Amino acid sequence: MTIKPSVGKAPHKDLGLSQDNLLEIYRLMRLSRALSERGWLLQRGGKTAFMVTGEGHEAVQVASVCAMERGRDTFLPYYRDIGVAVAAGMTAKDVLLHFLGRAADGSTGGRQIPGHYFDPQLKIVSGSSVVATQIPHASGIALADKLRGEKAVTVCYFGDGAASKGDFHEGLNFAGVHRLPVIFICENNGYAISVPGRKQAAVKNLSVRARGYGFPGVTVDGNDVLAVYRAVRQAAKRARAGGGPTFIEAKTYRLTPHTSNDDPTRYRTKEELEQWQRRDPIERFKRYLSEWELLDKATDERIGQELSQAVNEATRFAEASPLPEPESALRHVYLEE
Amino acid sequence: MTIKPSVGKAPHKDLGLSQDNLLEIYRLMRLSRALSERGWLLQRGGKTAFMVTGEGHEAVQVASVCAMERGRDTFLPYYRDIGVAVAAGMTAKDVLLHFLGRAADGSTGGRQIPGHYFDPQLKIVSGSSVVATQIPHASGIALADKLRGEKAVTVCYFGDGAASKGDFHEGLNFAGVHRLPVIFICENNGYAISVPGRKQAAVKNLSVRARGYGFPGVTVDGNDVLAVYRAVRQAAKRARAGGGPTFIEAKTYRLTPHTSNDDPTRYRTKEELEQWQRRDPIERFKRYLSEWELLDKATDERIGQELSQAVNEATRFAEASPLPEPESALRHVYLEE
Amino acid sequence: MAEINVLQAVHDALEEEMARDERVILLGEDIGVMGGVFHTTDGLLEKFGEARVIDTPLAEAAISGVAVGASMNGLRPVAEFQFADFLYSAVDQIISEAAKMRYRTNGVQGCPVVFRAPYGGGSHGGPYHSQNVEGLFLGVPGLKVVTPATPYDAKGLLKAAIRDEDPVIFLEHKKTYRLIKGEVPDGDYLVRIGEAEVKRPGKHLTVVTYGLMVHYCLEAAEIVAGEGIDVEVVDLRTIKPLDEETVLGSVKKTSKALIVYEDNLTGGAGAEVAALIGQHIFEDLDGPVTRLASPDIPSMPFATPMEEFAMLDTPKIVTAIRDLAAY
Amino acid sequence: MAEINVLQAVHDALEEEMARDERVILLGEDIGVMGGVFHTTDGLLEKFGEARVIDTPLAEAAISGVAVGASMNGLRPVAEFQFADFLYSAVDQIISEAAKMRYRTNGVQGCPVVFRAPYGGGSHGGPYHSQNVEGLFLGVPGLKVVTPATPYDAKGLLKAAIRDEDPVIFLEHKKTYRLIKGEVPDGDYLVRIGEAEVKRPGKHLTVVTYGLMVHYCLEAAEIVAGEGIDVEVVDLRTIKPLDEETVLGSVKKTSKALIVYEDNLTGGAGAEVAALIGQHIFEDLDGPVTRLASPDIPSMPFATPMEEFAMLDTPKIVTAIRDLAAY
Ligand SMILES: Cc1ncc(C[n+]2csc(CCOP(=O)(O)OP(=O)(O)O)c2C)c(N)n1
Ligand SMILES: Cc1ncc(C[n+]2csc(CCOP(=O)(O)OP(=O)(O)O)c2C)c(N)n1
Ligand SMILES: [Mg+2]
Ligand SMILES: [Mg+2]
Repeated sequence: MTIKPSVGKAPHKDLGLSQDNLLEIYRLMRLSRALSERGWLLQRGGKTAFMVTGEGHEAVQVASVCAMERGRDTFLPYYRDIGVAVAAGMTAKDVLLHFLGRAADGSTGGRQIPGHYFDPQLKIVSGSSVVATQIPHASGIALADKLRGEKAVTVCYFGDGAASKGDFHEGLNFAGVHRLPVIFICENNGYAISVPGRKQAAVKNLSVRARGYGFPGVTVDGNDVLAVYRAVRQAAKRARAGGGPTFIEAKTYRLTPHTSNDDPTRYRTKEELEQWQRRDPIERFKRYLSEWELLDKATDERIGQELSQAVNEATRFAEASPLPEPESALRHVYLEE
Repeated sequence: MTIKPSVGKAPHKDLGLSQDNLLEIYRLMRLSRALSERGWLLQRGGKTAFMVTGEGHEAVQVASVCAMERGRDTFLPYYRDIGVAVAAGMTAKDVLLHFLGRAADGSTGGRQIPGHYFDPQLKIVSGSSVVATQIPHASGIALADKLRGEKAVTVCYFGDGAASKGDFHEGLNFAGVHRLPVIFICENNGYAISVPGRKQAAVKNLSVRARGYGFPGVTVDGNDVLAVYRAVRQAAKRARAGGGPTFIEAKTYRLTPHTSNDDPTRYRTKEELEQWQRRDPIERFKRYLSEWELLDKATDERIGQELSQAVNEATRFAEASPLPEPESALRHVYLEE
Repeated sequence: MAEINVLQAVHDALEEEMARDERVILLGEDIGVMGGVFHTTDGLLEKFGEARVIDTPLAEAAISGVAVGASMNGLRPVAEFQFADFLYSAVDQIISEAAKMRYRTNGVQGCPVVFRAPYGGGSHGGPYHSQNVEGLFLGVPGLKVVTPATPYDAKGLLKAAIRDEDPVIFLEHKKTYRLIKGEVPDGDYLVRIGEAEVKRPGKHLTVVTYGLMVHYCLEAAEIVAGEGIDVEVVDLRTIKPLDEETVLGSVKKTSKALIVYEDNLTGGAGAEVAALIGQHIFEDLDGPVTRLASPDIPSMPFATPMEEFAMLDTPKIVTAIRDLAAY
Repeated sequence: MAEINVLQAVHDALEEEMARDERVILLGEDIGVMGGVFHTTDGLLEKFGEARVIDTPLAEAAISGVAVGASMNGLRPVAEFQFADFLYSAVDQIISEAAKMRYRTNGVQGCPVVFRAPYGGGSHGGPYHSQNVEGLFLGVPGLKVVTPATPYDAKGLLKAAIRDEDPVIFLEHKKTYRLIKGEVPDGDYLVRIGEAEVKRPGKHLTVVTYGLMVHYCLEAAEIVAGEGIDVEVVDLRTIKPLDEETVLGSVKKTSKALIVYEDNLTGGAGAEVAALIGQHIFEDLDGPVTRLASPDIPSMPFATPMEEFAMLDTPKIVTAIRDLAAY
């Protein structure tokens, strides 16, 4: 495929995005991907007992964070949100230490399984493995910001399965009643493990549910960086201006097994997977960048090299980093005086 | 006020309702009211430690049941649904035995506080005092009917407060996914104890939520017998034909304290109460019946006398009926062999 | 010094803490305009405004989950469950989230939420307004569970709970609200979480108890005192973490332990106390560690004869004391 | 007779009961096309169809609440929680509804639901895929709680649970699924709920345990047998209702009791067992009723050194046996 340069006004210009901005997004998406891929290698190589990653979800994860004010706004990722974590500022080392359950893992100190990102400095909130419990937390965080008159916005991520949980309903309803500055982003990849969307809900778009809570809901192409960015930026503007919550449903697809314990061939066809592989958000964004002549081959290769170097270095660093002490399992049940 | 007879085709004729049908509804509404009023008297007189009743909700409670096939269809009342209980077939004696916590109380044997109606013969399902837990039960009951190919429909009742609970969301979503023969009726009286609708949800009509579950939702005047009847009958028809669930929101008002522990003057104005007293569903239906010359004064008085006699007799009966044995508290934790 | 009841003590603790620390907010059903169904929050909406006294939707997972979130963003939420019986739908937020927050973040993220709930039987509340729920949380590391019996303890412990950096389940026995009056100092004071108190010293037998039963046990102790049985009554006050030192110290002295709790017998706090005593001071025991509790029924029935049969009372405690004393 | 593992035993019990009784249906996440994340329902969708093997939305309150409703309308639902760690949001439906149904209807309405859940630690699942949840239900009258350790017991008890007229929490230790193999008769058989079993007779000391720990305790017993300590291992199999007779009978004989459970120490099943022994056969005891359990931390940490530290194992049990035997 040869890429023809596009002409006219570029869509990203409408969004006020510079080449640097776009390349940052691209780089973060690729970092997310590179870390995910490393995660699988490590797990298969017996270096960690579990893996969950985000291949296919990079557009929604990274573009949504980049549409926010990092440092001011708060992010509640779920286990699939490695892209959120790195876009919000976690480094390759942070992620690798977490993947390998090292003592220096800043997310959990090796206590949680991989996929549980946390960094209070970066305003990344700790989550559990329990689906949807973070949704009321997001409302509570936004409530606190609102109470103090801070112009911060909270972004809460979850999957399509999570939208079936009571916590989803109660959390969104609370946000609606209090017009809280919060954005709910549903990464709808069509499956909750093996359960397809039609067994999860009898609606085409989960975003219709927002109406039942008195705030807008939109469905966007979750593999389209600019569509996600646009929707999130608009939601952030509304929220920051006191306009209340927005529910954004980003349709996407998981290109990998659910976790290292899963075999997706039991419930998804090869054809379906291939169809979505052709819509890979990174490839697609790269094409966009090329078409608008924002990314040449040399730059792309340089990015790739930098990233693989960073990931390799982080892997070495994490592998050399000590595991937690056995007895440290007893610590931090309560505040230590 | 003098009542002018109406002319033209009567609205109830469109619904296929005969004079007998209408008078049955009227009588049941008044029975519900009479029992409610007796309940307060008994509670204030120290004959029972608790009371919760349904004054103001009689139209939605009674008309909805009368739109169903009694004996075939299943009802899940909540604590306010004395009208559902009597319309489904509970007698004044049944209710009084329950109010007074007698051993012969068929609903609970004196185990639950008043307001917890149960009769398996009448297909009235046992409920707890926990708001909204009955909603998934309704879906489960309908699932069983559907599985067996029975053409039965399940009707589930709850308040506006209940629509905020996770169980509401999970129960309705399940029903939507499986297109179950179930009707969800929300008796929206504008308050959950003291909490007004605007603090409960940021929407005008809770019925919009049905769209999020893939089935129709309608809002009706809950004090209008025929409006309720029409909506429920249509929903029952759809359900019985395999068309799936309907959510019916019936706007109404509670004319009494929430329960015997409540003082509504703390949170509702006299004016608001008076406004709704003027919309009393029983008075309103009586006016309708008079206008269409279906109820004359003599009949009305006879109904009143019969009801008060029945309630008096039931009260005497229940008062004379023994309380449960102390040690019987230990029974029925598990099936007794 | 003023004599107030437990209701007032809870109210005053909330009011004082809200005045002292603007990070304290209240969340619950009917706690605003209405002042709570038991009136523990009377006047607080007027005083502190809608932003800090929040009448929530009827949604216990939201009440608790929003509180958890707010606590992670600098507030000190006090979440009220209208009745303890209705906190079951918040158990996921409490056990999966609040209790595990500090642990899963390797000590970095605290979750300073107080979960308040009126609990307990004997008020004709039937199965769903009478339950003892403390057994549910006893086995959940990361939580503290507080069960005061007196106005002094209720006020001092609630203030301590609000200032605690970790999540606290604060259980108020409904029946003590108006029934139990006592002196409370005028100024600010705290009662430390995790410390039991000997409410009555005695030589012959230790009764370990908490909540409403403290008062029944004290009554019972007076009755048997006339018979020459000198009972020591230990009020646990906090049932998690348990004050092993005070409990074991007392039983070491008296050599006999009766554990009295209103919860149903099996699996409640009494089992843990009995297990601790039986393991750690086996040699000091002069009689079996005995439990007196409600029967193993799902909850209090409504009708008075059954409720009275199921509920512990002073005569039942007196009998149990006599039996153990005679061992 | 065939040798199968626990996974297969669970699978076969489900399959046979579904074939035997068309009222039996399964509800859960990923139990259909996928056959369950542990494959306990492999092939059942194909065999019994979508109407009876229901892949539910991701909603544990619905899974349990729909099961409760269906059970009141003539079905025998088996509700699966993907991991026990995720049943907390179903606790309201289980405790408020299922457990109290029969009681609140004065015996008229049963609620024959089986709530299945894989539980337990030692499989690198971290805090949310390792929990022991049995302590939560131990104090809830109206429920039965079953915790099999072997394929024979798993199959026989699951079949009994499905035929039981009351709600049963059926806990399958994940680590036994593939690890534990054993003989199972060919035809239909049941193991009665509420009956413990002496898995190894012995004279000097009773170990009371259940679940995965049964196997570790049996191993430990063999090890100390070489030192002349003859251990009796009682497998509770059902922890609610507890088989007091078997437990007390064994300890009466051996005079010493060690209770081994994987749950964290405080508040678990071990507390109840200890309390029962300490109260009812006080005079027969020749040593303190001792508990060996996991430490009081909110759940298993992920990293191997911490997980191994937190998890019970055979050497730890051996040490505890030696200590008590030497008492
Ligand atoms: C409450 C709860 N139930 C079940 C699980 C097990 N589980 C983990 S992820 C998952 C599917 C989640 O699907 P979705 O929300 O669509 O997110 P995705 O993994 O597709 O990104 C399930 C069932 C869980 N973690 N929490
Ligand atoms: C889960 C739960 N939370 C709280 C309560 C206490 N409570 C009983 S009724 C009620 C209000 C219910 O309001 P609504 O659903 O609107 O019904 P209404 O009483 O107005 O008919 C509350 C908060 C309860 N019973 N269950
Ligand atoms: Mg998904
Ligand atoms: Mg209402």
